[in-house]
Amino acid sequence: MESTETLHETARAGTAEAHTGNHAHPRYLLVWLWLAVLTAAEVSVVAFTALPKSWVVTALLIMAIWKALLVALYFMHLRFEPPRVAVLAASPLPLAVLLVMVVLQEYR
Amino acid sequence: MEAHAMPYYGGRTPEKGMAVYTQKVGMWVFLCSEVMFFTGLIGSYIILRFGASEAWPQPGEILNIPVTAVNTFILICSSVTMVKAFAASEMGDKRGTRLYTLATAVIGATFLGVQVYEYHHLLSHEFGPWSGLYGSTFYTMTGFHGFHVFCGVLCMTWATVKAFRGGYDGGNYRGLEVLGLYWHFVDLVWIILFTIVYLI
Amino acid sequence: MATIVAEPTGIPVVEEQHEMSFIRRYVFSSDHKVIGIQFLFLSLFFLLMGGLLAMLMRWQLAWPGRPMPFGGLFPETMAPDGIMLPEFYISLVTMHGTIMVFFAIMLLLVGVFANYLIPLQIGAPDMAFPRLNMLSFWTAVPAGLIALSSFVVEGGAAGAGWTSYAPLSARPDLSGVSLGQQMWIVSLVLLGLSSILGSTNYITTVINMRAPGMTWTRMPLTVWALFITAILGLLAMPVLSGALIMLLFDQTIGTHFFLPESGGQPLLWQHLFWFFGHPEVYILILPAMGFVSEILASGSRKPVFGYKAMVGAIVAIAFLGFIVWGHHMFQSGMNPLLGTSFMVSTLVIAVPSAIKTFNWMGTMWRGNLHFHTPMLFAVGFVMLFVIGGLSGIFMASAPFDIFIHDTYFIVAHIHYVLFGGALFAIFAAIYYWFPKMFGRMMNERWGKIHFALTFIFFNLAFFPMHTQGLAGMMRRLYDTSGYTHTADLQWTHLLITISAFALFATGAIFAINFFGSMFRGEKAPPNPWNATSLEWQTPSPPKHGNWEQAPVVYHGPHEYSHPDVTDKDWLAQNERPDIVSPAGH
Amino acid sequence: MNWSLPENIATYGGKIDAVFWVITVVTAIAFVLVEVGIIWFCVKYRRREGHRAFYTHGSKSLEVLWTAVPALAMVALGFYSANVWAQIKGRNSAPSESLQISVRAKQFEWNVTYAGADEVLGTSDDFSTRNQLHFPANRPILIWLESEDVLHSFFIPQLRVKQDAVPGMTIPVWFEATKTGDYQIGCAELCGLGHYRMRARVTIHEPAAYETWIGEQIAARNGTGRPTAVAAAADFGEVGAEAGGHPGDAAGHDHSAGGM
Repeated sequence: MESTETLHETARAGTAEAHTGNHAHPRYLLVWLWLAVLTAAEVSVVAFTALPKSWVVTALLIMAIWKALLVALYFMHLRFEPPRVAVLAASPLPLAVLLVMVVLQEYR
Repeated sequence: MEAHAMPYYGGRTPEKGMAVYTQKVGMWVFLCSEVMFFTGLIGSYIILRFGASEAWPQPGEILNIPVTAVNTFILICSSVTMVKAFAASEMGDKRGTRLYTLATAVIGATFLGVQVYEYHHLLSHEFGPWSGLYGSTFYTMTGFHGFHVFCGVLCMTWATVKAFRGGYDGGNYRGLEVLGLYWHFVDLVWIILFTIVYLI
Repeated sequence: MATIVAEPTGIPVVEEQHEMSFIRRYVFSSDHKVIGIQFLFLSLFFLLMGGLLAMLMRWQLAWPGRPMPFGGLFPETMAPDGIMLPEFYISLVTMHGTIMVFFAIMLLLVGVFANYLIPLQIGAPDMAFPRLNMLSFWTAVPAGLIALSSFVVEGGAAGAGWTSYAPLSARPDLSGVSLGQQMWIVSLVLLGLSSILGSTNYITTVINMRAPGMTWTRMPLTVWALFITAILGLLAMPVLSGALIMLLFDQTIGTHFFLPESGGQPLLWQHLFWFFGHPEVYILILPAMGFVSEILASGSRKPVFGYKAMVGAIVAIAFLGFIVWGHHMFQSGMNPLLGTSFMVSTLVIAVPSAIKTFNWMGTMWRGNLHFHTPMLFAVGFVMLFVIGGLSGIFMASAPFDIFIHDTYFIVAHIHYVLFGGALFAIFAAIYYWFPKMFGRMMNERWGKIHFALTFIFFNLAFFPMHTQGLAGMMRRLYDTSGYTHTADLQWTHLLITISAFALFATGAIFAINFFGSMFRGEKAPPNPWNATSLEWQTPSPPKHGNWEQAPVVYHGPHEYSHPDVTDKDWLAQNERPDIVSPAGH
Repeated sequence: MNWSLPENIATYGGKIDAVFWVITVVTAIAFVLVEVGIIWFCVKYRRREGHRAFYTHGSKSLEVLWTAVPALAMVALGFYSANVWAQIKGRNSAPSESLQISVRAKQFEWNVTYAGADEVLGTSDDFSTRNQLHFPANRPILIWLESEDVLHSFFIPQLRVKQDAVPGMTIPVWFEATKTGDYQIGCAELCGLGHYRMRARVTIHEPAAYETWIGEQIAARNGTGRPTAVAAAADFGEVGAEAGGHPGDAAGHDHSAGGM
């Protein structure tokens, strides 16, 4: 079994990028700091501001997407992958949005 | 059969595949499926909430936001240690690999611990999955996220043992990178869940 | 299979075979070919089970209230004195659908042939993740066993239809089934897991494991179909899993997702189910289309007519498959405006289906048609799929669907697509790839008899259901005789039941041929059909690791009767790099 | 013996049946084209020794043709159907002067509530019947469809009407009958073990006869104090006549319905 694996390994090596050090590691601690600050900002928007609900929701959604993007782009290093990986990663999102938006039409 | 001098796949040009190694492609494909799984759960939450006839509880009315905010921070920290473990392995830093892998497993388990505490607290205050749509959706979504973290912690425990045995030394970083993709994905889902379940 | 004996080839692929125990080689094997054959036995078993359930239903419909033959074997809770109870009938309806859709057709199309064919046809030594593949099979086995064993638990098997519409499926107090319904849910969650693992594997394999020269436009249509099917499964199955879990929680821990009493939405179940369910329908037909395209080309000795249009049609059907789910819900109380948009997107699907049908005809046009058994079944597929496809247009039109929704017209349609379509293609594929799998040919004469009888009895059994449906006969009725408007149609039930019994009996011819040929069949050459794709350029059956040397691909997938090849009428994908094939890029 | 759709007694039934016939013609053309073509090819191009197949990878113009023609046909059919759909099931398609009746389905019976003399639902003169629906011909009827427990589906084949009843929703269903007579409501959505016997009698009266029937019901209700529902039940089905009934459904298997 292992030998088949090894064989695949060589196969993969052939297809893989030039390997180690294909991208400089970004400053993960900076990303971490951003995530922490955004989380704090989210909680503060809910706890300490008296903005209208719709504004709060919009702000929260923007910050959530921002955080999600930080994780996807840096921690999951989509920024440093070939674009087709990002396409693969994003491919189910239109379906997800479609499902929710269509079913929400039931309430119209 | 053609007797060709070509080794397996050796002559392949990258543009025919994903141009990344197979385990990573596999994990991304699997994560696509996970996106749809959480779409089912989160989507149902959004739909049920829009159609709810009774008023939805205000943020903080039932759930404890400060505790969960801290827990969110804990999970974010575990993502950083995860990515640090991968970076350490890739750069050949043996000590860093072991330390960060262990830290990720421990911090992940801490997150689960806080969640168990939260469940216990809520259940003792008569807020369970039977408590209307709010309870139904809350427990199902956070429960299945917790289940994913649990699976991740199991994998990380296994990875920690492997790391301490030198399994990720010598530039053998792929296992950690692929596991990391899963781990960060679960973190990403929590970021969404925290916002829409606890804050909105 | 029995000949996977390692010869010293100098390639590490087969090195460890000597030490592999029987269990590692045949039971917990990670070889995609063994797993494919394991799936074949498993799914044929479930095909038999699903068929048996159908026979019981047909008995009741033809002779309502008459004791069944061997009826005494059933316990009091199913059929006292051999007379079927309504609750048992509904369990039969439910489990016939569930087993056929999930455990027979889907496993036959995807479990068997995706596993067996993808690595062979793209020139890979195995799947990308062989052990994950094994896990996928060994998740499907308990899933099926749980589904079957639910018949014997208290309350019987699930009784809310294969669609398990809430709230009936979520309320044991109303359906009378609690444990059976939960086992149904658990079974499908497990099968979904198996399917997701499998799909991940197939997709990754096709993306990253193709042999040198195997570009996207040189992939056989079977691989294309299975690849797109895997994408459908990957993205649709998890939605079902999520919905199933919510349904399970509604039953067991008191949540309210689909129960209206506390604000739950019964229609949400239908949306989630059909968001999965319609892609699922295409999971059940796209691979069949792939097999048929390939077998028609091989049988007609011609390249597939309009290869790129065929690929485009597969992709289009898959894409559209995700945006048409609402056509199952026209009469469900869904917003009628949604009905309009779903109707338009549904009708558009007729276009890629028409492209495929006409291209199949184009493939046969001016060919040199060899009517071996696989070819007969493939032609039969096209003839019957056309009927199933055209009858689909009736229910795609929302206003006429008002009348035929939930009537036997729907039953006729689904059987023309899933039996006349998918199962005919499966038979074609089994006859076609059997020599590769087992190294022996299936008997041709019995194959042709099997085809002729299946074709005749299939049409006799299912065509009259169109008439029943147009007369307004509702489906899933234990006894249809209480309705005045269809009271004079009882004889059609009789005709259908007798034909269905004959159809089921015809299966015995196949079974005997299948198992007999496995041991006694004529030895198969590596390429009995003179076919072009890579799996035929390796011994029958192929060795562990498939290739001694990596195949290098120079031609398109279906290069038959190429004018530059004069000594034979086919050009294998990996031979004669000196010849340029126009479509092969 | 009916080989096609049952008798149509609905004002909009003709439109639905027209859709059926249009689709039948379109699909019949495609059906004959394909099946005859395949059989012809099978005979004409069957294997002959020494013969070689014509080598081609397709034809652009042919493929464009058989993409465009079905596409046009389907778009046309889509617009045509959408128009009929909106007239029958559109949100505001029910005529405003409709007679309103409430139908509440439950396992395994149809409970009908009539508005009484004032023709307004929800007032004190409302009365209910079980498993029987009465309404006048030549007047639009608007049914408010509800369900108590699980999904059911309200189906009257001759009226070309079918609509699921969903617990938690009140769904409007309208139709107008063109003639009087006795028909049946069937349940078309699997609703449990008694699904097959969830039927009700439909009686379509002349408008005047309907008024009389309403009057009788109100009188019966006020005069004798005998609840109409019970009267109705005795009238139809409820007496578990067991003429050759099946085991397991001794309760309420209405064979009287079969004899109508």
